[in-house]
Amino acid sequence: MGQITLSDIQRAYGNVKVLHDINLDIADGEFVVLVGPSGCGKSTLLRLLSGLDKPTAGRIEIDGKDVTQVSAADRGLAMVFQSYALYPHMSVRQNLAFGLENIQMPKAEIAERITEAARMLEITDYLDRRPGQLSGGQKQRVAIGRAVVRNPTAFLLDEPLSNLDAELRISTRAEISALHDRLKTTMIYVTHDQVEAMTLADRIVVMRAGRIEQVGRPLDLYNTPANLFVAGFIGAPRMNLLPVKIAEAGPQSVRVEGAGGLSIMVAADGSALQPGTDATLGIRPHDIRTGTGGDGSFTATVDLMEALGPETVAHATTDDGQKILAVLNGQDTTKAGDGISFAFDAGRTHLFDAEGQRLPPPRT
Amino acid sequence: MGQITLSDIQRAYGNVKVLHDINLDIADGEFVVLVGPSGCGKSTLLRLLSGLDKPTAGRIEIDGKDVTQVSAADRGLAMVFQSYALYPHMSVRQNLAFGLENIQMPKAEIAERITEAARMLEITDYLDRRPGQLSGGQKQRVAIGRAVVRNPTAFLLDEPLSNLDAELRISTRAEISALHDRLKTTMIYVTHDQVEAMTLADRIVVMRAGRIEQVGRPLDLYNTPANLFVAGFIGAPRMNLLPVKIAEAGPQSVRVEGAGGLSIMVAADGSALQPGTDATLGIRPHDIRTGTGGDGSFTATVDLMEALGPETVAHATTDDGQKILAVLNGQDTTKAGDGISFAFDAGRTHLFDAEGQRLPPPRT
Amino acid sequence: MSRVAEFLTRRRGGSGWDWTDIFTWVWLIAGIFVMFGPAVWLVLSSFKTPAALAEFPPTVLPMATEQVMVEGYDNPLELYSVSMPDGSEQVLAQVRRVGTIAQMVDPDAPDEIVKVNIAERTPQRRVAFATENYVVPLEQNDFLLYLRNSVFVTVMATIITLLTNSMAAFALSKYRFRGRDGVMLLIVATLMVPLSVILVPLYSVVNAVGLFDSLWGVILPTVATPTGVFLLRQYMLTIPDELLDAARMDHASEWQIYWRIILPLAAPALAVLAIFSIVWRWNDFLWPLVVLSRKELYTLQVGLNTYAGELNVQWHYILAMTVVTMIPVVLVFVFLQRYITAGIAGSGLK
Amino acid sequence: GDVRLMWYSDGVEGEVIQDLLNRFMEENPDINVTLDNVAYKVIMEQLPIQLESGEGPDIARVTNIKELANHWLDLRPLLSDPAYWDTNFGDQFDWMRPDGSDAIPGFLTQLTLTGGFANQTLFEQAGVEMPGEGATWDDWIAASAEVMQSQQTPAAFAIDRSGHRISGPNVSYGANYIGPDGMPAPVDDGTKTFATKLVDWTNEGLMLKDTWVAAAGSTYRAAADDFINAQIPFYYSGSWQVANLSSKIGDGFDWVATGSPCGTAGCSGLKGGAALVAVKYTKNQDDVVKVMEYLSREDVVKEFSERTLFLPAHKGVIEKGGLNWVTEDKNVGPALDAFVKASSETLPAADALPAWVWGNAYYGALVTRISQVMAGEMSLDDAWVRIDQDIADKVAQGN
Amino acid sequence: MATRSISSRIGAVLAAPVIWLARLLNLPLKWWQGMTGTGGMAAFFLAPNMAIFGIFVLLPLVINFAYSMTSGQALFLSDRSYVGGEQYARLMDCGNYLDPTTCREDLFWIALRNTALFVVVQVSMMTVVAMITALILNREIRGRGFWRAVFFFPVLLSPVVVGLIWRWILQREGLLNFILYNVGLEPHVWLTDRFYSFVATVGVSVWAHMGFYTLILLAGLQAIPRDLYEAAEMDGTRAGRVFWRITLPLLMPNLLVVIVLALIRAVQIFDEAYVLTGGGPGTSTLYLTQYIYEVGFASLLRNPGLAAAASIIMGLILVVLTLIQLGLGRRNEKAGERK
Ligand SMILES: Nc1ncnc2c1ncn2[C@@H]1O[C@H](COP(=O)(O)OP(=O)(O)OP(=O)(O)O)[C@@H](O)[C@H]1O
Ligand SMILES: Nc1ncnc2c1ncn2[C@@H]1O[C@H](COP(=O)(O)OP(=O)(O)OP(=O)(O)O)[C@@H](O)[C@H]1O
Ligand SMILES: [Mg+2]
Ligand SMILES: [Mg+2]
Repeated sequence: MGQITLSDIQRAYGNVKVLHDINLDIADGEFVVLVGPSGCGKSTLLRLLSGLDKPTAGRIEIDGKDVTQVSAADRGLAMVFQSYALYPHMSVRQNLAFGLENIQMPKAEIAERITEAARMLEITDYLDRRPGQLSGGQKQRVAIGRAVVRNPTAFLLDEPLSNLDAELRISTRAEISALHDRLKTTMIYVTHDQVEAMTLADRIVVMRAGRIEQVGRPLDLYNTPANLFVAGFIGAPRMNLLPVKIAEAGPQSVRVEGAGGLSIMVAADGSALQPGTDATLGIRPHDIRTGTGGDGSFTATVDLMEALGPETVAHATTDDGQKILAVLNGQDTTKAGDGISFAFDAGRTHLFDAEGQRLPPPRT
Repeated sequence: MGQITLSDIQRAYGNVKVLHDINLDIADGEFVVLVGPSGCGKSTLLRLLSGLDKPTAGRIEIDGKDVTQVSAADRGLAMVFQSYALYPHMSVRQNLAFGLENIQMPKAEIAERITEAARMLEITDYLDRRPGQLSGGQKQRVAIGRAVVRNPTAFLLDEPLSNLDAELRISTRAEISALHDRLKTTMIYVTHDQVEAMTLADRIVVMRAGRIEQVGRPLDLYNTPANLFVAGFIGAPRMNLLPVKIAEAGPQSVRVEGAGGLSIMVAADGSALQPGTDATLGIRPHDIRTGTGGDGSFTATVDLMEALGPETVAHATTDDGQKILAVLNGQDTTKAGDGISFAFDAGRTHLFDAEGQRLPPPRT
Repeated sequence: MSRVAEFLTRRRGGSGWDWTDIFTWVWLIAGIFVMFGPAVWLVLSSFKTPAALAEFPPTVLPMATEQVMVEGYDNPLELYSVSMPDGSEQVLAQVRRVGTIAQMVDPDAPDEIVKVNIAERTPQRRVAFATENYVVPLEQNDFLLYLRNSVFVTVMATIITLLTNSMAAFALSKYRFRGRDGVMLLIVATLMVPLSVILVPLYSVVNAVGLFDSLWGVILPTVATPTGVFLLRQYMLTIPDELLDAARMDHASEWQIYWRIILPLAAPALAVLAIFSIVWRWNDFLWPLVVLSRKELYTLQVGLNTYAGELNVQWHYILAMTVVTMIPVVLVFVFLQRYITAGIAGSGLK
Repeated sequence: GDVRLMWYSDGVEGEVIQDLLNRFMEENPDINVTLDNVAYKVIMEQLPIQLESGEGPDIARVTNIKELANHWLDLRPLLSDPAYWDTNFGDQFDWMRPDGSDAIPGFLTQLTLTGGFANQTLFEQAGVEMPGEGATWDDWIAASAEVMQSQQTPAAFAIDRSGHRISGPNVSYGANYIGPDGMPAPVDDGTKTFATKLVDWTNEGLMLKDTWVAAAGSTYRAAADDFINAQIPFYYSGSWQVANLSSKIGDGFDWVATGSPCGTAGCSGLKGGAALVAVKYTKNQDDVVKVMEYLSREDVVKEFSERTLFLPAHKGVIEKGGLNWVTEDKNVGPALDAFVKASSETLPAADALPAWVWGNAYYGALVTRISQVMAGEMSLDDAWVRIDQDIADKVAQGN
Repeated sequence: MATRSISSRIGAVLAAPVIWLARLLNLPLKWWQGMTGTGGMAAFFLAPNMAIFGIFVLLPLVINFAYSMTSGQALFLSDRSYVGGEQYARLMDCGNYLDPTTCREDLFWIALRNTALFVVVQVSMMTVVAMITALILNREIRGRGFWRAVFFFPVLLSPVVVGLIWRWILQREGLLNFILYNVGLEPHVWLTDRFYSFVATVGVSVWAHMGFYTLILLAGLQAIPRDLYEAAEMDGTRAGRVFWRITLPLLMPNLLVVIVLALIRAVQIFDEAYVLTGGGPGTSTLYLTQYIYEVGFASLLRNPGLAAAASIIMGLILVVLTLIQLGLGRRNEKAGERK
């Protein structure tokens, strides 16, 4: 069981408020990913959940019981610390066993679980080393292992894969995903990796400066970000945001106009808008293609082409000085300084009002 | 100046050899990225370069001078530690100033550099905090800042962006890149992030278990990985590797056959090969498209579709049990269990012999 | 030889002798002379006879005048080297001395007595260890009994000290509770008063709780050392709180945290305190002296210190017994000091 | 039953007494005497505490017998022959019982007498005649100074740093510490005379600085080592040094005991000693009495003295003479005999001191202040004022 | 290697019963923790120490305070007469506080002055010397255990023996003069010289206790994370600056222990100095504890009341000094607390 409710949680360090009125419901067995800029309060939130820290105000419930004042040891959660926090005087094996010994698990079962976790995290060879003798990634895997061997009500994972190489990260991610499928344990997961967030999460919580900006399923966040912040934060490279003016606004569609003769009709409920007001048009770099003949198009000069292998990120500046990112499939041979034309479809754009809020979908 | 030569470098901890005969030449001003699986010896190599650790055997030269026995302080390099290693008793500002005060830089200039670095790393607001009051990502930025404010012969950076969120990571990456363009300082950079490696590196060094597997320009590594390890390691998701048999082998082309009637003619110099021997055919997930009608094609059953937003990763199993990854553009609606057909072009495949070495290009 | 050269030229960082290396070795060598020299001299002195101890100027090695058996004399005679009137040096044995004139014989020609002014003769001396300084006290006293008592007191006191002090230090360094600073202050403030000053009040307390003339009366008053609490607490402050957090997440009770995390990580400080406690309890003299009145309960220090009289102190015995009682603590030190090694608390963190 | 005997040693007396007790136990198999050998410090610091709380050993060898007099057991009603004790030890009972009492608390195991030692060999080498019978302090110091000149010794003489040690000479110059009311009298001319001499001698470099100047308060310092090493031709200490000198000087030089040099009023030393006393709180009076009677037997006292080279306090033993000192050193016998002889020359003012409660207050003040004068920290005149005040403070405190 | 395994085996055997006990304790303690929360645990951890401490340290101190209000020679409080602040008045009775000779208890003031001087010189010297030694022993030198033993050795000696050895070395015909004479230098009578006697008491007490503080500092030094030194090295920091800016601040909690303990021990200087100089020449090395000792215990007419009063005054001075120390240390100590 691991149904968690946060009500009006606040946390301040001295005068500095780092969490403001956090409200969040996490269903039993749900996989929730917390994302947000560095320093926005993700780790702090996790510490409050774990019981290591107490909120300055608000209530935390687990499975309907108020646990706000319950100590960490009694909440029955497991945590992977961003700083690892391995016991430096114990071998890897002892690090893994410690939590199990504390709940008087039989020796044989402990050994079994450790073997299993070690296999899964590829640390079997290091079981008898001390943390001081491990590389950064190895330590991180031990830290994950320490949580995994337990059978907690919920997992709290703070950037658990940040120091792993791509391959290991993918396989570990898969293991965590499999673990979740198998155990159906609630997981709360902090990450900076978009791919992890997108692939693992049942729901993603986007935070900024101690507040929750949006909560939703990964593709919903990607496809319909609620505001400019989420739009910019979810999706890499970040969405292009073009300043536009409302030209016409109706309940079914809105037409916006921008620099360089740009004029686009977007399907959205613009009934609350006044023509002539400012707005922002968002287009994801992946939704821009080279060539002409889309709902919108423009020419630009390439500043930089970043070849990633399967795709190439084009950094360009439009003729009226707007910086544009576009992701082009394959390896493009355009060079910096070349002219290039881009096109995009109106259906892939996102429109935000002057306050940065996404326009509601067209009325039906 | 920062021309670095490593000759026959070895390093052992007790009986455990973690670096075997490393030979590497790094040109002045070059941006070299070290990649490799967790625990392969990247941090160790960086420590040897820095002078904090001494090799058990071999020679390190900087600008032609043998510095193998020169202490770290006298090598004039700057390093970002994987563990941050911030001075816990100093404020962020003092952390940044410390190295500069050591070289008796005038106060005004120190202040200026700190302001500049803080702006670039977005830590201006935290300059008067102690490390203990910072979040993980903030700490990491301070660690970067500490190296950046100096004017070293070369930078050594150990996973400097691992704890940053996507947006900040991109901007910091861009800053590092700009810094490199401006200062033309040699940079040696460890990362697990493929995008970082591909976009930043002049050359990438791929390491495995204490050895260098391949050194080359990013796209060369991506397009012509020298062996199976590099092929699997560079590029995310990892390349699909299909077991095949050599059917015909000539100096211009090689025909291989695999399960399910697969038969592909690959342009390569197969003159050293015997028909009938084992080989491996590699196809990157990005080079597989849905549909039929390529040089090769097969049908498969979808196990899992991972929607990343701009693209979708399809995990599938071919009819003869081979696991296949394919990256499909956009958001695909195929569901797990559905059948799907894939196609690919022979020109985008990679052929490796029984020893895992890439076949040489066709003779001309 | 090359090993020695390598040993002597080994430096930090590996390249060149910098001033710190030179300073280090100067300091260490000076340490040998200044710190160790007097101690070595003490050991050597413990083998001197009372007369040699009182001698001015002192000799470094214990010396005794050489003796020979000379035909015709019942007792061995002492040998002197004598500068003869003709300017030559000769070794003669002294038969007797009357005033400033010594009567001497040539050991090879025992019949002829030579009269020598005592200013002309210097004793022939050689190194001789007065082992009786050790043998006599050890035979006279119930050495084994005292040893047993001392060991009991030292071991019990040290265990209790380590346990109670580390518990208190844990609470004072890792918990925030009201009055924490007050308790800390109280503890440090009581470091102030020397035992000799509160001897009588302490005696009345010990008497009142019925511990007079019992080894526990020696042990208990010493174990709550403010020093230990203070020392451990300050060290524990350097242990990162994250490790405690991790243990709490691992379902560890506070006791387990103390026991399995804090204690091992505070090992260097515990070793220091253990060394101190052992040295102190082992060498305690004044307090056991006051509390213990029956010989069966004497500790070594009390038992072996009977050589300090009112008007005379038999230093030769005291020195010898100092050396004897020192041996076990030196061994303990050598055993425990290796725990004062690199603190590892930070290596579990990122 | 069990009898516990607390004992400290300056030399071999611990072994000797153990021997004697072993013999006693053979004779009395039902009595088990345990000898608790302790440091002198125990006697001084622990025993008083124990006694005040009504505990302690059954018998103890003590030096601060007068202060603790209330704790001693009166043996008089228990002894089979109190008269024997009165005759032989009677002179010193006042030293160990409250003023005005007629109790018999115990007896002196050792009588001590302050007195001088001279390095005969040094005198001979210098060709200086040793002052004879009736020589004054001035004579002795003058002669020693001559030796010092000729033999290049660092100083001419030394006196132990102790108020007790200079009290004999003070009395020789007419001092009397005890006022008519039995309370301390102000420092008188006798004391001043000798103290002034001492200060002068120190300033002139005749008296060894290392003992008096180089310490503060009432710290005890003996100069025996300097005498042993022939650094000073003349040394004023006491009879208890005989065994010590004998063992450490060995054949180094010849030395003699000179008795106390004379002052204007006489040639007095000061008596003292350690007593064996029974403790009031004993639960085993009968056996204690048996032990005490045994140890005070004439033959036992004699043997004890002969073997320890201590002066006996037993009148019978002294008067019979003929003590057979157990030593090979030819200097010892004459020295001890000299002390025995000198013990009859003490002046009444000196003899009154051991039984006087305020003696120690006087001694302490003297040594503290005089050495301050020697160190140049105050003038003699200031010192007299301070001494009187120090003593007055003690008296005020003690009542 | 072999010795290590043997010694660790001995350690294991010794530890076994304790470990067993610790296990046994866990269950009831868990229950207690459940009942009272972590706050209750703090009480639990403090309790044993504070109980013993209260009975055997605090209580006697209180009784000692009561003593200071009484007079007479009787040892036990019940037999003594109450005099209120008279003893304090006697100590404080001074014509001019700057001139001890005008005070009724001139020796007390002299001792106080000497002690103050001694403390200042000795504590600073002790801290510096112990620090240098700890820094040196913290380096990677061969035979570290041996060197540690060398510097620790004097701590094992009783103060009386320490005083004695050094008196033999320093006295007129002592070892030092003998050596000086033999190398052709002028011998000197050290212990009858006011200045040298003072220096000798300082030097000898530093000699005797240095190992103690060195060990504390050594443990503290070893606890400073290595990576900080590496970072400093990468920052091109000179050795001196590493010490001032990294080592010293991070060592602060332990340095505080050293300074406070050294201070307290310096104020309590007694045995070594007593045996070495006996407080002389004159009263130039007469320190407070010797004064208290003589007044209260050594002289045959003791005055425990006055001694108690003097000790209370001494304690008060120490408390004030320590408070200042702790106050100063507090700021830096926070810095040492690693997050
Ligand atoms: N002190 C040590 N003793 C023994 N082995 C060690 C020690 N330090 C590191 N190693 C081992 O050396 C190998 C290389 O470590 P290194 O830190 O260089 O890896 P890395 O490539 O930086 O890995 P990561 O990406 O996880 O940081 C690892 O397998 C590690 O376990
Ligand atoms: N002890 C403290 N005192 C003051 N501020 C603090 C303290 N600890 C954290 N903070 C601040 O609280 C904010 C939230 O910190 P938190 O560690 O939760 O961030 P985060 O979201 O986990 O960031 P990151 O992704 O960088 O780890 C940060 O701005 C940090 O500087
Ligand atoms: Mg965080
Ligand atoms: Mg690494």
